[in-house]
Amino acid sequence: MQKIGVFVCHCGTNIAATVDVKAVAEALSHESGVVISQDYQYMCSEAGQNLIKDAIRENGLTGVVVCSCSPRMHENTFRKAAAAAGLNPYLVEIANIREQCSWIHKDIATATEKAIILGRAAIAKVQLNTPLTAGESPVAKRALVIGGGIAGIQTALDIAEAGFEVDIVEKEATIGGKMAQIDKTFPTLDCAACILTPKMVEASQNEKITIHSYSEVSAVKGFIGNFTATIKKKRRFVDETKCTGCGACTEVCPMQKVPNAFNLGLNNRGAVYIPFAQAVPKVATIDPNYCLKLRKGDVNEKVCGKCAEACTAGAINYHQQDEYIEQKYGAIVVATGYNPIKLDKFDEFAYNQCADVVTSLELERLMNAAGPNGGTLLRPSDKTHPHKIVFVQCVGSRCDDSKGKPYCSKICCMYTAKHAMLIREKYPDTEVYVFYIDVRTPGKNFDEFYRRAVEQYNVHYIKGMVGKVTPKSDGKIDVQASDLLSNEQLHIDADMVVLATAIEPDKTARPLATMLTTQMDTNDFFTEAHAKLRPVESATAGIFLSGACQGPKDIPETVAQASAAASKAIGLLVKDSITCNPCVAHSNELMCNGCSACEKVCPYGAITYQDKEFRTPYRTTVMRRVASVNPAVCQGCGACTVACPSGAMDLNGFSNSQIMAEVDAICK
Amino acid sequence: MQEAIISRAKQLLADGTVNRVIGWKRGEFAYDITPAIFESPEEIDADFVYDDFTSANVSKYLVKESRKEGKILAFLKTCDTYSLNQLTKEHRVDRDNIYVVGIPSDGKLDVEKIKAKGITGITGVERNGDILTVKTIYGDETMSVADAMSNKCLSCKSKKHVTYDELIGEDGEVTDTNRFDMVEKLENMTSQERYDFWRNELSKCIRCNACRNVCPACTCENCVFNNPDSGVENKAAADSFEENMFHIIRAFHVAGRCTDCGECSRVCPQNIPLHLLNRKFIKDINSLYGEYQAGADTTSKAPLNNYTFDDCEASIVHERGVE
Amino acid sequence: MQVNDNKEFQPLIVAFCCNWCSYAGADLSGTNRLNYPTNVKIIRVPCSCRVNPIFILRAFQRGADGVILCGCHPGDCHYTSGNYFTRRRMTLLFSMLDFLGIERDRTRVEWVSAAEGAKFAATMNEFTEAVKKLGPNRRLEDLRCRKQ
Amino acid sequence: MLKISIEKLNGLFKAVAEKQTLYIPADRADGASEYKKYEDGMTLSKNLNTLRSAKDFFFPQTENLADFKVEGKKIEVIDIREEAEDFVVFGVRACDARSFTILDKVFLSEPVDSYYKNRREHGTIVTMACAKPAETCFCGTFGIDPTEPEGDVSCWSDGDSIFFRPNNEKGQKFVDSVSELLEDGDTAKLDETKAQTKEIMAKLPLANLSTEAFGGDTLMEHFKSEKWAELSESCLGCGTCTFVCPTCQCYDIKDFNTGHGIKRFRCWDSCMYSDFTKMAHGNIRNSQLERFRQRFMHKLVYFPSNNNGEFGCVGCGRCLSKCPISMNIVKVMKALEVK
Repeated sequence: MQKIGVFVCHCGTNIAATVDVKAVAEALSHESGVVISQDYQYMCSEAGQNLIKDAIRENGLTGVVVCSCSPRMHENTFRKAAAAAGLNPYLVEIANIREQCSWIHKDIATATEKAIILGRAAIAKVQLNTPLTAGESPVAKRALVIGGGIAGIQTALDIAEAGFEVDIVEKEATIGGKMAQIDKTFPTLDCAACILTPKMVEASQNEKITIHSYSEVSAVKGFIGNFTATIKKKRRFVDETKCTGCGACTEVCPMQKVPNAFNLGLNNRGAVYIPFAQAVPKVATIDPNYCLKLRKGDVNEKVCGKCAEACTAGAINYHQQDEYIEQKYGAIVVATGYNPIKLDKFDEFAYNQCADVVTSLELERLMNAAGPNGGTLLRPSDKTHPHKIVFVQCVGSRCDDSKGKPYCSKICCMYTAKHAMLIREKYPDTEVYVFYIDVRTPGKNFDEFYRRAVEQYNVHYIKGMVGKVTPKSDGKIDVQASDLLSNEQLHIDADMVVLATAIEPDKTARPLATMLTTQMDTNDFFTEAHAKLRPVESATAGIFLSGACQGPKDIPETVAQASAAASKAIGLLVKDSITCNPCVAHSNELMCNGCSACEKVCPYGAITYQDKEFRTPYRTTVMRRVASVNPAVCQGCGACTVACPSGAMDLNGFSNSQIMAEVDAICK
Repeated sequence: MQEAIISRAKQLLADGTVNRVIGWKRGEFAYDITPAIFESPEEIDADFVYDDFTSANVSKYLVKESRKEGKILAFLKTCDTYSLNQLTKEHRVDRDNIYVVGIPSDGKLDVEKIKAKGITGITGVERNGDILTVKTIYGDETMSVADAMSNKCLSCKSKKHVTYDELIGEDGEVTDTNRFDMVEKLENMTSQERYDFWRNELSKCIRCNACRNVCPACTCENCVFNNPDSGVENKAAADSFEENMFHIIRAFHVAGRCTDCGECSRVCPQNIPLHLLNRKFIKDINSLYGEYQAGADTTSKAPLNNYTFDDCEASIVHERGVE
Repeated sequence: MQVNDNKEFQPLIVAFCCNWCSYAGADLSGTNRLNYPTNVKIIRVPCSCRVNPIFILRAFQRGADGVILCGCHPGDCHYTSGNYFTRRRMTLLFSMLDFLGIERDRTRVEWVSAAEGAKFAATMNEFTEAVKKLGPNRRLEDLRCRKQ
Repeated sequence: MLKISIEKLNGLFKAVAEKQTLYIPADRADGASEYKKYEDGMTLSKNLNTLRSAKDFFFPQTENLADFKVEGKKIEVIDIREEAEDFVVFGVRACDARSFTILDKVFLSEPVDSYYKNRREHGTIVTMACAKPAETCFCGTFGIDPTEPEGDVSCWSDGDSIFFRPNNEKGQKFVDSVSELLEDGDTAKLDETKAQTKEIMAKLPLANLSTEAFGGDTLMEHFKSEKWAELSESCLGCGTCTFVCPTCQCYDIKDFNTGHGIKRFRCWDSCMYSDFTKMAHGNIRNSQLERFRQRFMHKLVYFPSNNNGEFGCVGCGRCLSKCPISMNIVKVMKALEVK
């Protein structure tokens, strides 16, 4: 006889506000097999778990149903609690009445009714649960870090420091990411390159770290502890092992009209290039879209070839092909970073019409000593010194329409204060205006920094939005704005306009998320397993999040999260094995036809056949071919269970009868 | 033909190639022929028959027979060889224990079709070219052979034997038939018309399991519909749903495996055109995933155990045909 | 009873969701407070390929008016290939149901990733509306299970 | 004898159908005939017999026996039995008419099957003599005269008219209810028809089939016969013979959980099925040979041995034409009678 305990969680008001939890507990207490049905404020709390443990011990429960948040959240918590009280952890089922009920419904009556039905389905299922014992699976002692910005570099360094192999996959020709493009960092105004490049070098020199630059992750298979990633090393037409990074090729390249991506197109470079002087790896790359020879299509034709002639190391290889590397990993850290959004939809700022309207990141390059103007701030249009600069905040951030992003990009207030301050410091004759909605400066020494800009450097902060930016024929730019405090319409004749452009996750993040089966929010930021308690893990086991791919962050926050992600990954890698999922397929030999249908659909090769002797009535025997499943290899997808016409194949934890019992309970 | 088959059977028994023969045994009337196993030349001489009514597909018996001691000789018509191939592919028969002699068939007659003409008291049948003379206790009746031809033979898909150890007679070619005409006709009906058509047909079902038990693809050790633990055990259709359930799932379980031998419709005591369900799957598979003939070989991957990255989405069902 | 008669028809929708993508997608629509009707009841399966046609028919038998199957996008299956098998199986099954005259809009397959909370909610809203239009399932129901 | 001209038969059907449900053999699109509820415009099939027998009206393939209402942990039994409505089955042949003698022995002896009894009491069987028997007919083997059918009312056709003779009170009531449509008629032509039919009967291929070798006292001899192996080896184990048989009466009782209650129903079972007689300890008949033997032994040996020599077969010939592999009781009898 089944003795089932039902535990309904209020989750504070998360559930209780829309679901009458007492009514749910009451209704479920009448279900057949249920001997105890209780509700509690927070089932996942220690007191809540103790409630379950005590009920198991006192009532000799044979099954537990917790009506609470998603099983993806606390299934493990409750399984552990059950195990602690001596009940097999797989005799616990969760009815998801939060994410899939209270949070999506508003009407208490219908939400309560639905919660009761979901509870019934879980009770129906748990009646058919069987005790399962988990096996173990080994952990590959190697981590993959996707993205080679400051987040990826820091994570890789920390993991390597702990003694594990790490591979960094970076899609650009060099690691360094956005931080390498930044001039100075707030609030200390130290030079970004001076603190970043030593870390880049450290990464390249660390024996445990392998850097795959100009590469992409093209496929990921497997599961925690046992991922297999395919890394596509894009052909750069330069043999990395031979190239010394001398730069001779870049000087002889006759095709010098390639927009310099590192400088955001503010100047040009050659078709063969090294992104910047401190690039890691310091290896040249040929851009086949511009290279005179590669553009031809047939590399054997006698065209150009000057770089190959100039290269004394013989590193230029026009015949190079993409290379694919397959590698096993125990953990994966995503550090794909961010990009400023495209401003095509913001015509009012004339970004596309006027060269002197620039983004903040472009301004970083314009002011950088290694930038296009050697560190002298000049207007991109006529290379003259700007005397009046207008900064526009929240361009595309905090947007309530589809043009921009609904969120605050977080870093703009601070870097604009930095820019304003740096300009006023270096060019005291230049007037600086900043138009803002709010100035947000939470952070250590942040508000002090902003106040310095206003008070010490006399930057004109004006609360109000810029309505229109119009380039004028005299080269000036008319900035039309409103001052909300004095309620005046303003026209400023500016020489330059700087747009604090919203940032968004890198475009490669979404395909990567689907490859990794990780969650993303509507803005394509990766979703953490728990917003407060598991901020650096994804909900998919073994995948960790580092840096701005999870949300807008400044450098210190990014580095903090990078190290946190590293420590989580290390925590996984130090284990020799992890407990595997006991919810695997099994074949009932008495019903098996030996037809091989299951084997054909098994993605893991977990099914084998053997001829086995079976007793038949009247003391006779018969040899039959039957399937058997290797539980260590099976991952429990269940493809075989449907391919099997006789129903000999079934899946632990999700058996035919369990799923049908759920169907029945829901349709009751 | 019968003589040639009998003499070859006796030779193969005599030279020890096989120790028994599976074929057909004559009955009380001209048409009630039973598949049978013959172990001696005397039995063969006495009862072996191969004529216009020997339409039963004997390949399914080989599931059991090929596991017995000694080799068995099986005379297989073209359609039967597809069934055997499919069984071989699914490891349901031990092909090495079977000696297959492919025999030709120019179409079998269906006594039900003769009876449907109102002809009764049948004592004998003579086929002269296109004309069939039916002898009855009420006198002779004539009809065209085509009208008496078994439905499964009217839409014969192939005259080519796909597996055999030797052939009697000439081998033919895969034929281009109109076997999907009726499926197409149904597809072109409205949803309500299709529903009415099938309700009318399937409501006749008496759940006798003849279709399943004769089907060479239905060889499960334990059918889900017999297994109380499967949750879908279904001994009788207590509701129209159960009629649908049985036939949908049965057709689904043999989808991509059904060779279209037509036995299900032949044996249905209620004359339900069950083969149309299987043909619907075959037609869909052919048009969505490329031409596929189950049983044509023993190595290809069954369409439902296979996929391509750019398979159509299930929504294709919504996009085509009439509503 | 009178009240019931005037009430709008509320279909029962059973949604099979794969654990890795679609169930997470459903969770996400909850996390983001994206509404969809209470008509939809989700059953968690490890992979869309775990869903046996029998389960779908059974849901209809027991009183479901619509059944939707959600899985990872093709190419993104947690188990690499599960949803490809699902796609073929369900295409053929739905085609057969259509062939038998069962309304096409009662069944659906939708690929919803863990990141597509909004798509999940939108899909469920749309599907519920489509089934609502069809009215109660009568062609594939078991009269014995009809609620009095 | 009372008669009605064939042209007026539909008028009679109409009159009957106005008062109670009337089932008559009607043609289907596929040429076969089956009993259908009479509706205006329907005509009587000319086929010899219906695909399924009249047994279905008294012992339907599935039948609800009781309901259980389940509420939480409480179960309540609901007796769903109610008085059946009156109905008439018209055109039952002599063989099928005899099947009720057999079925009554099973269902009306103690303990009485109240479901069957209820329908028997409310159903009137109107039989119709055969004029053109088929090659598969062998009712004569079991002492049935197709020209003298039993039933509550017996009918004959002489080609022009249908003659009616009530055989009991229920039959009389039926004839009385349509008496204004009937007239007295001369049976001279009818007697001639009967004689012709009898002549044909003697010429049927199975006319000489005899039950002599069977009956209760042959039990062990037949049970141990070596011929069962050969006879049963082609049997598919389907239930066709059982389900078209007018005398097979085995059933299974099952519970169906509707989600809001339990329906206990019975449905026909077949001794040819592999799970027939499956019990907690297993199955007592594990091979198709045993199952096959059971079916024929029951009809030819066990039943007569328990029922004063009455055989469990009426020779309707349905299994002869419907068995997918054409194995049937005639072949079994012929094989077993050879010593």
